[in-house]
Amino acid sequence: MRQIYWIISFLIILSFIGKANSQLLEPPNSEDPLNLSQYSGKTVYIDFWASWCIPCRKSFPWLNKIRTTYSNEELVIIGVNLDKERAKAEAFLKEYPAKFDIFYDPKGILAEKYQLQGMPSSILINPHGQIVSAHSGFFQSKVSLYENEIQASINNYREVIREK
Amino acid sequence: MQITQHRNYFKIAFNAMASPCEILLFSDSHNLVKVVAKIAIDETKRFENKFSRYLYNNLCWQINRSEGKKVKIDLETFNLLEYANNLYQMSEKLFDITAGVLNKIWHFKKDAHPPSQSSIDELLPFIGFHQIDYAKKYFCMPKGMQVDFGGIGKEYIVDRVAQLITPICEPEEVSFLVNFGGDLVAKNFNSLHPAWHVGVENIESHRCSEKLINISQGAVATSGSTKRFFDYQGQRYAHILNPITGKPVMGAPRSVSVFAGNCSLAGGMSSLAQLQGKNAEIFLKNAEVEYLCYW
Amino acid sequence: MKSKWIFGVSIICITTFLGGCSSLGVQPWERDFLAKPGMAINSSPMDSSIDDHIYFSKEASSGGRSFAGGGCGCN
Amino acid sequence: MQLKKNLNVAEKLALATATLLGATAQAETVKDEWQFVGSILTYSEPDRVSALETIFTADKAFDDTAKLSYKIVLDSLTGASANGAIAQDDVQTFTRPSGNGQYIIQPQETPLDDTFKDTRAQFSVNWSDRLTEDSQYTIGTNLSREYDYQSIGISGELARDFDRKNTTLSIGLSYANDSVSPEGGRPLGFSSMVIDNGQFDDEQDYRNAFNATRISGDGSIDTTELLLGWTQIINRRMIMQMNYGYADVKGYLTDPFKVLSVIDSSATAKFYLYENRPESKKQHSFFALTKYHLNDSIIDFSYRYIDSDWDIKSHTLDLRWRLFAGKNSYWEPHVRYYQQSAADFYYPYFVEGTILPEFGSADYRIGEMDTYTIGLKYGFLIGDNRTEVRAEYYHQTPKSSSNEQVIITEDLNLYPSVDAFTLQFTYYFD
Repeated sequence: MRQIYWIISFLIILSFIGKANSQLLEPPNSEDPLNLSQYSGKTVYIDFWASWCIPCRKSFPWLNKIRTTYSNEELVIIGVNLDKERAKAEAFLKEYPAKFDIFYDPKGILAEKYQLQGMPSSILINPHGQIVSAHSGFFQSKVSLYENEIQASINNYREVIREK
Repeated sequence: MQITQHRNYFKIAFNAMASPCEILLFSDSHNLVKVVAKIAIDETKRFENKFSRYLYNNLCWQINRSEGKKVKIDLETFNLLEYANNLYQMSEKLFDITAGVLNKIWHFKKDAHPPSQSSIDELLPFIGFHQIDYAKKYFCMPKGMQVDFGGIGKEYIVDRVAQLITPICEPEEVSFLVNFGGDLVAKNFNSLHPAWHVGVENIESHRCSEKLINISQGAVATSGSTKRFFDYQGQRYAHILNPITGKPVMGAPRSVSVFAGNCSLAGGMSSLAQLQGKNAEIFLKNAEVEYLCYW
Repeated sequence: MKSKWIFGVSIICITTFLGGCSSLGVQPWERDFLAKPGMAINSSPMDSSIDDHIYFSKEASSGGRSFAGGGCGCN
Repeated sequence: MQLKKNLNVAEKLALATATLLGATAQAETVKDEWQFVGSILTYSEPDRVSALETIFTADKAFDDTAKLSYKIVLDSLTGASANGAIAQDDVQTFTRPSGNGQYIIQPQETPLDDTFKDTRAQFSVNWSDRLTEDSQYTIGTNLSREYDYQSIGISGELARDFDRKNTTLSIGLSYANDSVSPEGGRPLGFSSMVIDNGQFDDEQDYRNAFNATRISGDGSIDTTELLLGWTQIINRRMIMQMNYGYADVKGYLTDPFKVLSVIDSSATAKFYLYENRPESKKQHSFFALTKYHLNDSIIDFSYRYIDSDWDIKSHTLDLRWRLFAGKNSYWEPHVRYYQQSAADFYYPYFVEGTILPEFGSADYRIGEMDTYTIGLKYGFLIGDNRTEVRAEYYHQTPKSSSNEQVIITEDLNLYPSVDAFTLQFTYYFD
């Protein structure tokens, strides 16, 4: 009985701390540092990464593959780097070269704006500029989901244009 | 790359995929034409860099030098292989992207002559799409074999380019024609636009003539031996090779042009028809496709 | 009586945390230091298992450690 | 027939081209990844035990989130270990635990049982996977076997992340069953050691007397443990963990190889009793760890408090400081201090004629003691593979016990200190 009391009080106190913290995020920033409006008509895939993030190493080859599967007109890939020191990001890129554009966000302004929940994170924006999906983490088992979402965004746009 | 303005259309011309490539646009906006040109050239070069047999260390190079080892492939390659496999099955093994090794011994130029049967027999074991083991993530084929995406690649890229520029042209009602060395796709987005006049090349006793066709919507692809052939002992040996015998398909039409909804379909049908030899026209009639056939 | 002692210690620690809790934690993209292998809670599991075995055979109390957590926070 | 087939060609091909041009992406199969760590260690206490231990672990990752871990431990132990009796001015003779033969201890020497020779093989498998987006489980089983001891156990753990993984709470349960089957059987608690000083008629007579001090069957120990953990990220450079653990151990907890000297008022050992421990032990533990990342180093500091109903309280302080020397190597000095109080049934000896307590043991390891460890580890790369070399020195100082009933004036070194050296080499590879 004494033990049970122990466990309960322990968990209650701890979960309270968890809650208190989740309100730390500042309200989203409405600026557009990536100038996304220039990509109207294209699907934009934003990948947030950092040199210290191990799953990011797995996502890069896949991003490169996706880059060569679609044309620049269909799909724009932007890798947003969140390293505080640019040199670390550059060292990473030497080892894991990127075939897509890299945007450096050392202060995490974009990370804050999109309220990332994990690393890496991705955001898919359709040709009309709407966020159609967001993923936290990179999972090999979900690659087909990521690819289907990109393909769907591209296909939907083709059809919309055709119907007009 | 060259952009020229004509009376009521723009013409973009460049060279890629070993062919003169052109895109004609009914447009009065030079800016739109420039955007289209960039898209088309980027995409064509991307594809060429990835699949050309003549480039060092690209995907095709890796595949052809894999010597029996597994090579990692991507989705686009897998889809092209699936498509090639479809053609292989439908043609009962006559359409085969591994047949390219025969070009080592068959040289289709004037005054050439057929290679010996023994040299053909030596190569036959290295032909046959069924020997390829591939899946979504890998490709593996026996040492000594080669694949050539050239037989499907040009039509595919014509379709891709048309697909990519449609979202730009369609809202502006800019009808266009994408023509890469005779494989073409036309799209009409304004009923007032006239059809494009396209000349289909034909050779009659060393004299060049063109038959003009009108096209405003759809695709045309031509396959034939109008240039690549030789005569030997009264026989015409044309460059359509039968991968089962290792010899040219005899009695095939000099050229077959097929009209279809997309260029890959047109190209596939004309290639399959050529492989039927003298039955080409029967094949096309039975398939109920629109075609032009020169013997 | 004994457990009161433990309870006291944990209460002190917990209240210490609660006092400063407004600034506890980091954003997912701020884990550059935390992601290092050396910052893992048990960064040398091989060493700890060996040590546990040695001290288990030489001393009267053992255990209390183990469990993972923290680290890169990736995936 | 032919006609129909050809008719289909264009249609079939149209379908194939539609697939080609409107290609939908397909799933990629995941490649599996293995990671291995091998470690070899020598342990030696001068004049006492020496051990050689090898550990090999193999981890295989599946689908990014799941992991299967195997661990194999092989160790061989030889040498002598204190049997609990006190040193004497005269030669002492002890019967070996198996009953087969004797060993002789010289005057003024701490009685060591030199029959220790054991090989242990341990195998464990753990499987962990993500349960939901922010929770994870681990289940595992553990098997250990040596000549006279075997153990089988299962464990499970559930961890849940809160607040963008800044807080992790976990709960773990484990159960193990051990069985003790010493050669020659288990001694009856507080029975007197039978020593053949020529008083037996024959071997059978001795055996009968010896067997009378034995209880039948194997000893069995059931251990149930609960562990609650809280891991908290404090800031970009600091992480903390706190654990509470409860262990309930039941069964044969006596050490079948340990005895107590029964001495007279002149401190002369008259005979020896096999020790006798309670059949149950309950232990609470509290563990707190903090790691702090300085600019070029990481400090790892932990404190552990353990309290049990045997009255053994212990405090452990452990400090490791990993100093990075360049990109791929580091030095890691290590200091550990450990202090424990004695079990309430710890007696360095019994006095002849006094009433025996319910339980008693002279095993110095449950007596009061201070210990410290100093060590140094160097981590570097061999090729692309992480490698570590570690050397540690361990010193144990047992303290005098309040259960001493006779003041021993002679310098018999009742509480000898123990030194141990370890050298370890660890290699990480894929």
